[in-house]
Amino acid sequence: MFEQILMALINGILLGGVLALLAFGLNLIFGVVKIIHMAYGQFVMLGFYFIYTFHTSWHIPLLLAMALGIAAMGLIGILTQLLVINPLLNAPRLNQLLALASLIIVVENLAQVIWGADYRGIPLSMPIIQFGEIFIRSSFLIAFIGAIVTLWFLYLFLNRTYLGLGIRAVAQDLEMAKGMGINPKVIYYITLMTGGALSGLVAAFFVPIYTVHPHFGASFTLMAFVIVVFGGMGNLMGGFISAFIIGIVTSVTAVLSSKEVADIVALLMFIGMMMVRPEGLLGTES
Amino acid sequence: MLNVHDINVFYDEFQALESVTVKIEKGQTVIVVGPNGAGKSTLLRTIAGLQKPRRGSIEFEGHRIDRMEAHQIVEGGISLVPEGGRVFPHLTVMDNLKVGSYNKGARPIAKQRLPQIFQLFPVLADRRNQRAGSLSGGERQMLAIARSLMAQPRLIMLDEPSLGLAPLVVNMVFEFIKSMKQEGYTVLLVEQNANKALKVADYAYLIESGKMVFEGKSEDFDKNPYIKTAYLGL
Amino acid sequence: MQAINKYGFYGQIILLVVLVMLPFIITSSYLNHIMTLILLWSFVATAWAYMARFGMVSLGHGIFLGIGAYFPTMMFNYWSFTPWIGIWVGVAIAVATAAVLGYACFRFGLLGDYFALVTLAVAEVSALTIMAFRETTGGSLGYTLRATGKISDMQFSDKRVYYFIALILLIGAVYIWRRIDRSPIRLALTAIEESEIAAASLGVSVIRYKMMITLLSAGLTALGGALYAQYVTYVSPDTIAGVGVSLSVCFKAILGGMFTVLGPFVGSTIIVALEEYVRISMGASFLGLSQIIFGISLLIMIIFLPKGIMGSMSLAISRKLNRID
Amino acid sequence: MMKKCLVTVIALGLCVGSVFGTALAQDKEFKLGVLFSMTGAFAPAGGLAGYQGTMVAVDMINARGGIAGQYKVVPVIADAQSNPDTSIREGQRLMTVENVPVVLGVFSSAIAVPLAPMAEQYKKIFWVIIAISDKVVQDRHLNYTFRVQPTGSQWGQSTVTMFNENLEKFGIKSASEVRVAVIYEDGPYGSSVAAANKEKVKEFGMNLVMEEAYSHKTNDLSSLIFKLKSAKPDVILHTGYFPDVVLFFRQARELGLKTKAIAGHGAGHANMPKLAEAAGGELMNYCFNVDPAPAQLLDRSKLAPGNGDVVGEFLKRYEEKFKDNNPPTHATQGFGHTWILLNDVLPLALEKYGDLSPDSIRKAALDIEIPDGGTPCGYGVKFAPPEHALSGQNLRSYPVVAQSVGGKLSIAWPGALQTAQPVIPLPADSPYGIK
Repeated sequence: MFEQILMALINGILLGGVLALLAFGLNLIFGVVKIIHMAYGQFVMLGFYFIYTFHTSWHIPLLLAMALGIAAMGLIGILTQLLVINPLLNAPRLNQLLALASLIIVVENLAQVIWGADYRGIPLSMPIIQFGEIFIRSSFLIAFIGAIVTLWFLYLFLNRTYLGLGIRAVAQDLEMAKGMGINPKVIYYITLMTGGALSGLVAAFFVPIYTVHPHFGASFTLMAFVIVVFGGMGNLMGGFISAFIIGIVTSVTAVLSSKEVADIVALLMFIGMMMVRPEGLLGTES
Repeated sequence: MLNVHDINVFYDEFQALESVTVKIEKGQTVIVVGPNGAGKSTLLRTIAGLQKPRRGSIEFEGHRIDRMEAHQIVEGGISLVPEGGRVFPHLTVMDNLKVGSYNKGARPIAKQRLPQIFQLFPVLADRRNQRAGSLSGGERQMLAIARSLMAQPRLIMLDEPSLGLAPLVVNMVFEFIKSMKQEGYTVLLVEQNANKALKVADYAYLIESGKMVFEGKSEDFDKNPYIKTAYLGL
Repeated sequence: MQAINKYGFYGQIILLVVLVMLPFIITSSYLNHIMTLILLWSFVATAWAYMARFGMVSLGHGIFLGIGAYFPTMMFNYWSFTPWIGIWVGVAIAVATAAVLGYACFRFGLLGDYFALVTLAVAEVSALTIMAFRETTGGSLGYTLRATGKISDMQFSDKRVYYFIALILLIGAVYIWRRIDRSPIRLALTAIEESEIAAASLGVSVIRYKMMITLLSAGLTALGGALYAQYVTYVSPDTIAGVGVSLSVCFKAILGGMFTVLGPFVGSTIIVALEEYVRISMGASFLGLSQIIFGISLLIMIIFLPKGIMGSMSLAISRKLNRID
Repeated sequence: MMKKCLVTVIALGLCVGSVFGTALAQDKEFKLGVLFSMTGAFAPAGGLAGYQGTMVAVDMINARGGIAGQYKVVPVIADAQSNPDTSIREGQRLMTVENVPVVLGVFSSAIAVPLAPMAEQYKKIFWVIIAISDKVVQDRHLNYTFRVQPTGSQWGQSTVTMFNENLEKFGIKSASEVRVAVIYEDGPYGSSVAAANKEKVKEFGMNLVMEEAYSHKTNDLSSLIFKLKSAKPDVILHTGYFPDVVLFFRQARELGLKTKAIAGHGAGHANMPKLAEAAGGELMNYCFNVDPAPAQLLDRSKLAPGNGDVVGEFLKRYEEKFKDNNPPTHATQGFGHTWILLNDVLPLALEKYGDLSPDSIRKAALDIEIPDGGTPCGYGVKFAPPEHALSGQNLRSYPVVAQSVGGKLSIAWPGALQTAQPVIPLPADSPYGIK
């Protein structure tokens, strides 16, 4: 039993890395554009398909295919801003949310039209890392390292560039940011592009873990939300920490009971946090 | 330099400004006084492009700006110091100043500008790595002014800079406004504190319920009996 | 304004007559089925809008639908407990759940986005709970009601009975809406929506009024879910609990216009009819295309009719009338 | 208000119009309702493949001049969208508005279960050709529902029986020494198979060390694998759809799961080539799977004369139409089970009862007897009569246990059809083999 829990603990930390990656893009979009991007999981699915197509059909080396996939998702992010979010910038929040929810229907079925209903995967044999009886999943370990590196790059981007500064300013006070000469539309495009590219990055890390199909994304969005809001909307560090909390809690609970109960526990933690501290773990009251 | 001509501004169905006209010459300090809710802030917001007029025109240095976006107007050389020293509370003092220099014209010289600003506001230099939210009201007002100076404006607009500040700090602020005039800035100042504001102004407007009811040199204001009793408390 | 009311009154009478006659004119059981679904979802969407129009946007009504649908169904299958009573047990449990959830949310002052997000999480919890108790609930692929065909088990040989039950419920929901409009609850809730603190300082019991409307909305939603289950005789976490169905209820109410009493009905009619129409007309000629068109239609409607169909229409009509006056 | 009424009427009108517009039929046509999940979660799991197989059968019958050379088959296609709610609407539409005598198809048991009573109500034939859960027919005494393929319990029983017959390969003598774990997706399909697994395990006195269900939509199975690791089973009996199966294989490898045999039960495990393509071939190596044999694996010489050619033509047409030379078993089921209806049952109804009404078809279906090897699926046909506990079930169908070794499938059970001895335990070159 002890060994099981220990393994679950390690697993949870690694899972936290994957979840943290998932949450970054969402967090950015949430914090800056103030839009709940319901179709984020579907974007990850699209990114996965892009990488699959570049690698399998066009025979581009995998790492290059991943880079291209990330770029393509950045483009999709820009298109989303142009076609869906721009016309809704001044609409009620609920309408924005539902518009992105209807985007789910469009994207999932578009994927089916383009790639068909089949499951697609890139067979990758990841090395097995073993310490005695403890196995560490290399696919998750890579994602874990990826999450930390991505966080570092995002931190640099947001804190060392004018564009990053603009993003943070718009996130805090849209009107004042405009008054400072920041064009919010440009910031929104950049944010959606970055968010899209991050979804492509998640897809790249998912390649050794999953197979993709048109309904692949649905199961990821809600957990990503829970992490973002739990950690404090728009607070990247908060999201990062909460990803690990949620990862460990779900992983250990799943071993003790079942996956569903683990998810329920995570959601109840989230609900509890909202009641007691709606601004989230590291969020600041506005 | 700035020519606001006959503008009407609405918030939904509510009319905030009616047929307002304001002129500012280069190098002047112009004030707009009036009671709370008269439309003073709306006037500044409209010039800054945060609000669109339904009628009328705004020209700055010969160019129509009333259809421009706010960020283009900043690039054009107009900078707004918002009411209550509205700074970005979660950014550091340093980052707040950097945001000020966000527009393309200001970015290249931001590095040289910073020491000058710190010289003007030594307190900001001390607190440069502190979150702006942790500053006192006066310091925030300083930061807001400093931030708009970073934008390399030719016209600087201040919205109630003395609001809610201790008397001593208020004096400092007005001293500073005076010095800006000497540095060659054109200033548009909106104030409830008409007494002090008139002392630094070249020309003044009185706005009531969205309409300009009186305009003239500062001396004219001092002489007007209605203004004397209603606004100057004499 | 009077002109609108007059038109509205006659329009509603005509609408009611049409709705009562419809199942006798159209005998296709498929179309009757669609019409019954429209009425059931209209009822649920109307109940949802009770809360939403006062700023309490719940994305978690799936939990009430699920409770209403699963409890009577399971009680009937396991204990042969008649749904005639079982439904009310389901409604009671849903109301109790709403009381706990609502009190927690309102006590802690959850508003706007936070309220929406918490309720969204609640919807997911409801679907996960059904899956976690898969031994009794049938898990993720659903659960079928035992067929007996007895009226005492709420199973009718003529399925149109459910059409009329749904119609009566919808009329009831519209009537309650009107009653709320004429009662002090409306004023209180409007004041609360404007400013919770101001309302509280005027002596309005914020939590009490919010709770009243929440319990009402949850109870009626559960009733709708219960009838849906009895009618379709099949329940699954995807069709009657969880995030998807919660959002689809919002869709219907918002597209129709959640601030007008007939908005949810119009929205449900259009969404269900559109869904059937695109699916049947496209058929299998181009797989997935019908869904894409359905999704894009929703997107376009949300973008161009932000106040919903009824909302935008009444706005247009009142503008026109004002011009004539 | 008037406008609103108008909108409603138009919306409904469009709906009605489109329905009746397509409903105009001509003489000497046979309308066949085809209902599959061609989009949504079940589409990739086999819904789409089943549909494609069915369409090949329809094309082939029409190329031969139609049913009994007289009636052209006109398929009326509906998409169940992997959603029981939608499929109930579509089933109702096909049976009442389109008024087809036969609705054929359905991949998921979750859809077949609620549709069967509906067919009973409208007195239309419901020809189930992929869904395998026992619950579709068991104890329901349905008159109008027929199912050609074996039941889920047959799936579940066959693997356990095979392992019981090969105990010596585990190096043990008594069944009670075998440690068995049963894991399954929690729908009617998975639970049907798992129930039969457990029943047989108990019957043979094997040691059931673990059982657990999960949602087929899950995105993480690591906790299940941790539990498996501590249960240390010799045999893992797995029933799942596709993504969860791939996830299981990949995660089990990375988490160092070791066992002696892994057996899948159709659906996700059915499509070995695709599994190998998506997850890597070595993961699937030596795995067992239960299913009716896919067409390309059938020993055509054992089929009744002429049937071999039908199978050959199916494979050729399938490749031409869908660019796939290795159709999954669901395509074979879709084809074969449709073929039995169009080529055997309907002509008999016409010949013996004079028309193609649902009642004539029903009588013909109950009359029909095809011996083993008489259909393109390999097995024969004899439907259980209404008084039977499994009324409407084809009592002559059976699945086989196949093993994939180095990408080649061979039949390991039943003994009569065996093409190779099963390889047990997993050799050291399997990622799950004990070294």
